[in-house]
Amino acid sequence: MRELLYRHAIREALDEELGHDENVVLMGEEIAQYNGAYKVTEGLWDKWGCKRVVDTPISEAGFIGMGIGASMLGVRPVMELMFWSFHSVAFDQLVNNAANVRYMSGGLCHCPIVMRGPANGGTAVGATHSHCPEGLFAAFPGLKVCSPATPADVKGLLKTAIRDNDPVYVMENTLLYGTKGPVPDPAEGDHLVPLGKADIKRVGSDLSLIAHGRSVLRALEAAETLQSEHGINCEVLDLRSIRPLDQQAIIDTVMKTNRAVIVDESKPFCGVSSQIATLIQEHAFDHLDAPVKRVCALDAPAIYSPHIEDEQLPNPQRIIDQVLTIA
Amino acid sequence: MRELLYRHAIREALDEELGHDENVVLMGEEIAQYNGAYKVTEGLWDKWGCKRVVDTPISEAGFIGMGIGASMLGVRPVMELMFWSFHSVAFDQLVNNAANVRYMSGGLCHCPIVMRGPANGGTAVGATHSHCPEGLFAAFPGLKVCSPATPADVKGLLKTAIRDNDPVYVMENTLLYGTKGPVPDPAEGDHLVPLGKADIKRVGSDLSLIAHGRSVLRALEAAETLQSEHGINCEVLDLRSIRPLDQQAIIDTVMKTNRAVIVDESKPFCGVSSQIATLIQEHAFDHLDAPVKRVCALDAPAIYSPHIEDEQLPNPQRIIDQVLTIA
Amino acid sequence: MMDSPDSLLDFSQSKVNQSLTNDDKIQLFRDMVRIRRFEQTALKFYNKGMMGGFLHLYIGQESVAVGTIGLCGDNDHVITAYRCHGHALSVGMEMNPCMAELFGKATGSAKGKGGSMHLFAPDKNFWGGHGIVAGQTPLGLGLAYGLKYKELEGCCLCYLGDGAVNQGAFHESLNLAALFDLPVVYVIENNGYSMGTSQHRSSAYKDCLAQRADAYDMDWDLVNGEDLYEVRAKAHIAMERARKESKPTVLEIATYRYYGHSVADANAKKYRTPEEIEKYKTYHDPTRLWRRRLIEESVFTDAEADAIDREAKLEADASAVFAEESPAPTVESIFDDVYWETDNNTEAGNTGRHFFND
Amino acid sequence: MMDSPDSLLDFSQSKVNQSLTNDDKIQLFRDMVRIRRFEQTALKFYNKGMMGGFLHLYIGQESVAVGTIGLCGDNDHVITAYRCHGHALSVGMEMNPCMAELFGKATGSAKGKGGSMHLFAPDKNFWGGHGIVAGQTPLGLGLAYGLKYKELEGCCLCYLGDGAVNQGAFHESLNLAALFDLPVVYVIENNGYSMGTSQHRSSAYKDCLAQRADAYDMDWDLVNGEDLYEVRAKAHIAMERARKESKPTVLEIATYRYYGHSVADANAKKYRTPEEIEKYKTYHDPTRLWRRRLIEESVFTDAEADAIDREAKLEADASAVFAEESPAPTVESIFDDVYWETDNNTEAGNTGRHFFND
Ligand SMILES: Cc1ncc(C[n+]2csc(CCOP(=O)(O)OP(=O)(O)O)c2C)c(N)n1
Ligand SMILES: Cc1ncc(C[n+]2csc(CCOP(=O)(O)OP(=O)(O)O)c2C)c(N)n1
Ligand SMILES: [Mg+2]
Ligand SMILES: [Mg+2]
Repeated sequence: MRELLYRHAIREALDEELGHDENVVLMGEEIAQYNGAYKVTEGLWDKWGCKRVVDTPISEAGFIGMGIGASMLGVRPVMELMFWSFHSVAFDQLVNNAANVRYMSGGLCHCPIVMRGPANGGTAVGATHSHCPEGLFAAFPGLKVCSPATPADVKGLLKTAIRDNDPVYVMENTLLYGTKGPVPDPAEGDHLVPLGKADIKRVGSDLSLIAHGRSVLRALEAAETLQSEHGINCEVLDLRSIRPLDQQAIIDTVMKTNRAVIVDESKPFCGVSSQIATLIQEHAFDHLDAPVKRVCALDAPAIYSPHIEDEQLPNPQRIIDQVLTIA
Repeated sequence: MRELLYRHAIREALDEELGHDENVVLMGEEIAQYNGAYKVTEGLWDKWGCKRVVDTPISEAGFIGMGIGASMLGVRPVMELMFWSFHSVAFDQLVNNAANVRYMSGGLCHCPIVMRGPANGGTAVGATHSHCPEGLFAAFPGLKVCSPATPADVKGLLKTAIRDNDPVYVMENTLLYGTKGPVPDPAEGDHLVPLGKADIKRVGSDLSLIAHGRSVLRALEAAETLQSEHGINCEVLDLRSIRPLDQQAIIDTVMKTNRAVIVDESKPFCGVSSQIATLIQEHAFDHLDAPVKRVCALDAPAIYSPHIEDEQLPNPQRIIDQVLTIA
Repeated sequence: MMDSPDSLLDFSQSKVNQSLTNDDKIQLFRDMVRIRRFEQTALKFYNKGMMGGFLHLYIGQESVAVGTIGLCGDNDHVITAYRCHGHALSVGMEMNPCMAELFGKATGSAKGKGGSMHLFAPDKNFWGGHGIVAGQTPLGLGLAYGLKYKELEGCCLCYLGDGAVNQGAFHESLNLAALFDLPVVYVIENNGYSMGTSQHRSSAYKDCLAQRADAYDMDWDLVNGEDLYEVRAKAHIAMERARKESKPTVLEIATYRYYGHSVADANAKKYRTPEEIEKYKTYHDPTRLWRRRLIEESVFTDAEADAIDREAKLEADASAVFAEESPAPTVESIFDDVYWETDNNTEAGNTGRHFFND
Repeated sequence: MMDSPDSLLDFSQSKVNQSLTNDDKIQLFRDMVRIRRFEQTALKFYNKGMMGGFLHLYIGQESVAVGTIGLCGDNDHVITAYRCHGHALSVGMEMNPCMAELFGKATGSAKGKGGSMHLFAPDKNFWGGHGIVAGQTPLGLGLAYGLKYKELEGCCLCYLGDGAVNQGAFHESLNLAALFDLPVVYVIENNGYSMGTSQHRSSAYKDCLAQRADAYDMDWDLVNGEDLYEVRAKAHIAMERARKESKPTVLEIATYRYYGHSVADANAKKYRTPEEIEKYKTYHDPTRLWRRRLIEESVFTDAEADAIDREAKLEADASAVFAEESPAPTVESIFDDVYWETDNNTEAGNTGRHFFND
């Protein structure tokens, strides 16, 4: 299969959906003339013009709310947050208007909007720019959240998100933009990955590593070392989508391995990891041979120093250490 | 002991702290001349005047950020959010500036600020006005969060919060404002309740109900019925403070009863309940005779209809039903 | 808040008013009266404990919704804040679903999910009813964006209060509206107070609040809300600017509310003097003034006006009966209307877990 | 962005400039040159991969920080956005802790926790360095609030970019500043671009951005940033207004940055023509113009100016050596500086669990 960069897989998804539906419009800061702060939208303004690819001022509350309003009229905006971290200035629009307008109207309004952008640490941009808010948003019924780890998944999930009739928040990762992977050829038909379907990225028998986003790659790395150095054969389950969540896949892998470590780059307190751990202990209680363990960001604001930043994140060594406490 | 209304216990705390430290200043919408939307601050503007008790425009991001800035200079603002739900328009100030400024400055700045107001459902004000964001904020290291259930606790925790040198977010409850309870007389000395100390509100042996805020009262109600109708003797642990968290008290009660149900008015996905469940299964794994169960808000935006709103919340019947699944 | 001299201009001669037939004028009266009667009935049942939460009454401000929304065509859209009954009725919503919504019943316009602050009728181009102050202002922008995107000649009327102008989202919206040339008309319904706070205690301004548009090189105007002709004349100009030139406007309409901020407002008579309230009711009431005007113009008689009023009252009473007799929503319905995909039972709606209790 | 004619007024004769001694004038030159040399060195090491994240260079804008902060007294405070090196050095921070912070070292001003966007020196009344666009604007307001609360005669200088004016928090701050009469001076450093977006593509405005203050009945002024005398003269007026009358001001200072938005800005030479950049460097560079002016005024000679420049370069080089040789923070230190109470090992800091790994 042809290989694409993660960023180009996103671009291809956007390009295809711009072609697929004339109501799809991209908006965000620097996405048009500048080609995107991370070059994700490169060339799309040239190709699709000012109506379909729109630069906005630095007014996230304003333009995201604008997108939500437009979506109620049938436009299908795909909004870029240059960093998902900037959700904080648009939070009301993100968690009240997008999440609740369908409900508060008794189902009369709908809000087919996508918000996307990178949400990750690891690039030494400090506490305000390194938020991983997947759990924050998935906590709001009405919203959907996904966090793709590979080029194929990001393309397929993003396309699905754009066609979904609910608000979907797609969390990418600046450190993944430059990674490569196989992506099905468009000639073979639309590549769509459903929301709510996890994916076993490595089959194993001894312990389940459950992760999403870039943590999947780090879990895979850790799994290889655990196999070769400790003879522990880990299964790696990539959640891909946080809400809807493939709970069955989680329970299945734990029933098989009887041990789970959750790898989650967000903070531990009330993070996605805590939700998964809760579900596992609830639905696979009798199958657990050890407590569910977690490897999250070290519980402090994101440090800048590039010398130790990676130590704050769930890196392979930290995963291995945690696995060894229960395997 | 004398009895006070919850709202008057808050007022007494504010009044005492205004007297205790000339840097304490109250700010918020309608708190001064109007006496507070919920009459919590009644009489304080009359007594302390315009300098110490300040009405603000409807600009939560602006005035909360202003409070944070002032706190860096040594003012000790106690900011009222008329509803905690309005956090959404001030989120950046709340989770970036207040939570991170100490960290990003390497400990050079500090931010002795209190944000307080009601955070609850149950009053038929709909999805945008019924958020329970304790877990949302406790997820951010740098912040402290508490959620007092009784007049004595709210007074003692609020006073402690005002004297604490970190940002503390105090989540009250409009449905508790009118409840009464014993509060120590100021003549007996400062009534301070430490952050990070849970409180056993009912001693029991069969199962632990772990709750905070108004859910404590509902858990107590359920416990009485469980005792009288089912012979199940529940212990009720009131967390009081969400971060710092009295983890030891949680583990202790579970080690004693071997069964836990968490009662939490916030949404289930990544809520405080999921964090507590995760901690219990991790630290009391061998002591659990059944999975930890949760009773949270039914997982949809808060419904308006006063006819069924209480069904969406963790009411005693829902608690009892859940307890009976594992006891 | 109003303390305006009699208008120097006679807006009855504006083109948009000249074209009004007598029937049209009577209909405008009926529209205002229906709002008032609807709300008086609502108030009665709120006080009987039949509703939850808040009830923000629009009484005194009727000319704003009626005057502006009366100018709407097929491609014009409306969105407002929580004080939304007037707008809901003006766009043509029936009293029954509105009243039932206030009662929290399954027959309500939002099935009892939204309540008084969240009346919606997208089929009538009405997009709510929103509870977060100024939270609707970017949504209104988006409706205008949608119109422009779809190349429809229309506009969006987006209402907000005098207190709401101090929310950042509103300013971001103004900049975007002007920068993108969007067909939105922001209508500041200036009733002089945000809860208990008078305009001068909440806003810094030079001459008026609409002037904030100046900074964005945007048109704006001040309107005397007691005069329905003036409201229509000036709103028409702004709406035509939006429709024809795709340019935004801020209109500030001076008006007044008779009741407290919401019915729960315990201080309604403390931060405003009884004289102030009385003065407005007596000299500036837009419904009363319109009625007097139509009688002067011999459009209808006193008796005919009374009949319209009675009819409105009966309609409101009937809506309360309808609401009272309607069933409450079921507990199961709590999980409806969260996701389009689960509501419509699609493959997406059936993939993965969407709700997380137990 | 600048395309200003020569000033018609000679601001060298303003009182605040007349009182400058030759040494003062030379110090201002040194301050500007030190910023430039510091950043050139930083750029070199950034390109060598010695730093993480962003590096937002201030080169071209030095007159703004130096001209305004040079007027600060004991009770004047400073806060700015992420493009903060110029302000940090202007308030008197040493190059060593600044450079070490950029290198992410434990000897950095924020112990390597903040990085380039987050230089802080509260002991010098400098409150950062903030990364969220306009997020610092309410904080600046709060510093002014604190001054007023403590009845100190001072002001807060709060800087923001031309793109930042479109954030709602800034507008809320303007209203509050005017409403509460707070001694804050908002300085819009208008370098013509927010990342790759020119002013006219991001902002709707009439004559200029500072004019937005008008809506709040607040004073404002436009300043030609190439002329240090003008910057000082106009900033002085605003600062005195704050100190003496407790009134806010918005100053918009026209300036320019030579480099990209940050060093990572791949398009720095696409959205601006090379001619535009060259023109500014040649004709409008504030440091070069100041140097020429001081030579004209016989304050110093070319050779003396060169010596100052050399000295600054040496100082910057030395700071890089210091930074390079400094230790990185330890992993354990990640948990310091989160809570005052845990840092200070108080009873509160020891009650309950504060951190939640494992
Ligand atoms: C962000 C936010 N802050 C505060 C409130 C509480 N609140 C509701 S209405 C209101 C006053 C608004 O006044 P105004 O904008 O003048 O509108 P009016 O009520 O007069 O129609 C306040 C403070 C809210 N709903 N949302
Ligand atoms: C809320 C928010 N949105 C977006 C960004 C990303 N960003 C950082 S700087 C910048 C441009 C700001 O331009 P301007 O205000 O003119 O300041 P300058 O960089 O020119 O000094 C953007 C879009 C951010 N940091 N915060
Ligand atoms: Mg008002
Ligand atoms: Mg700029």
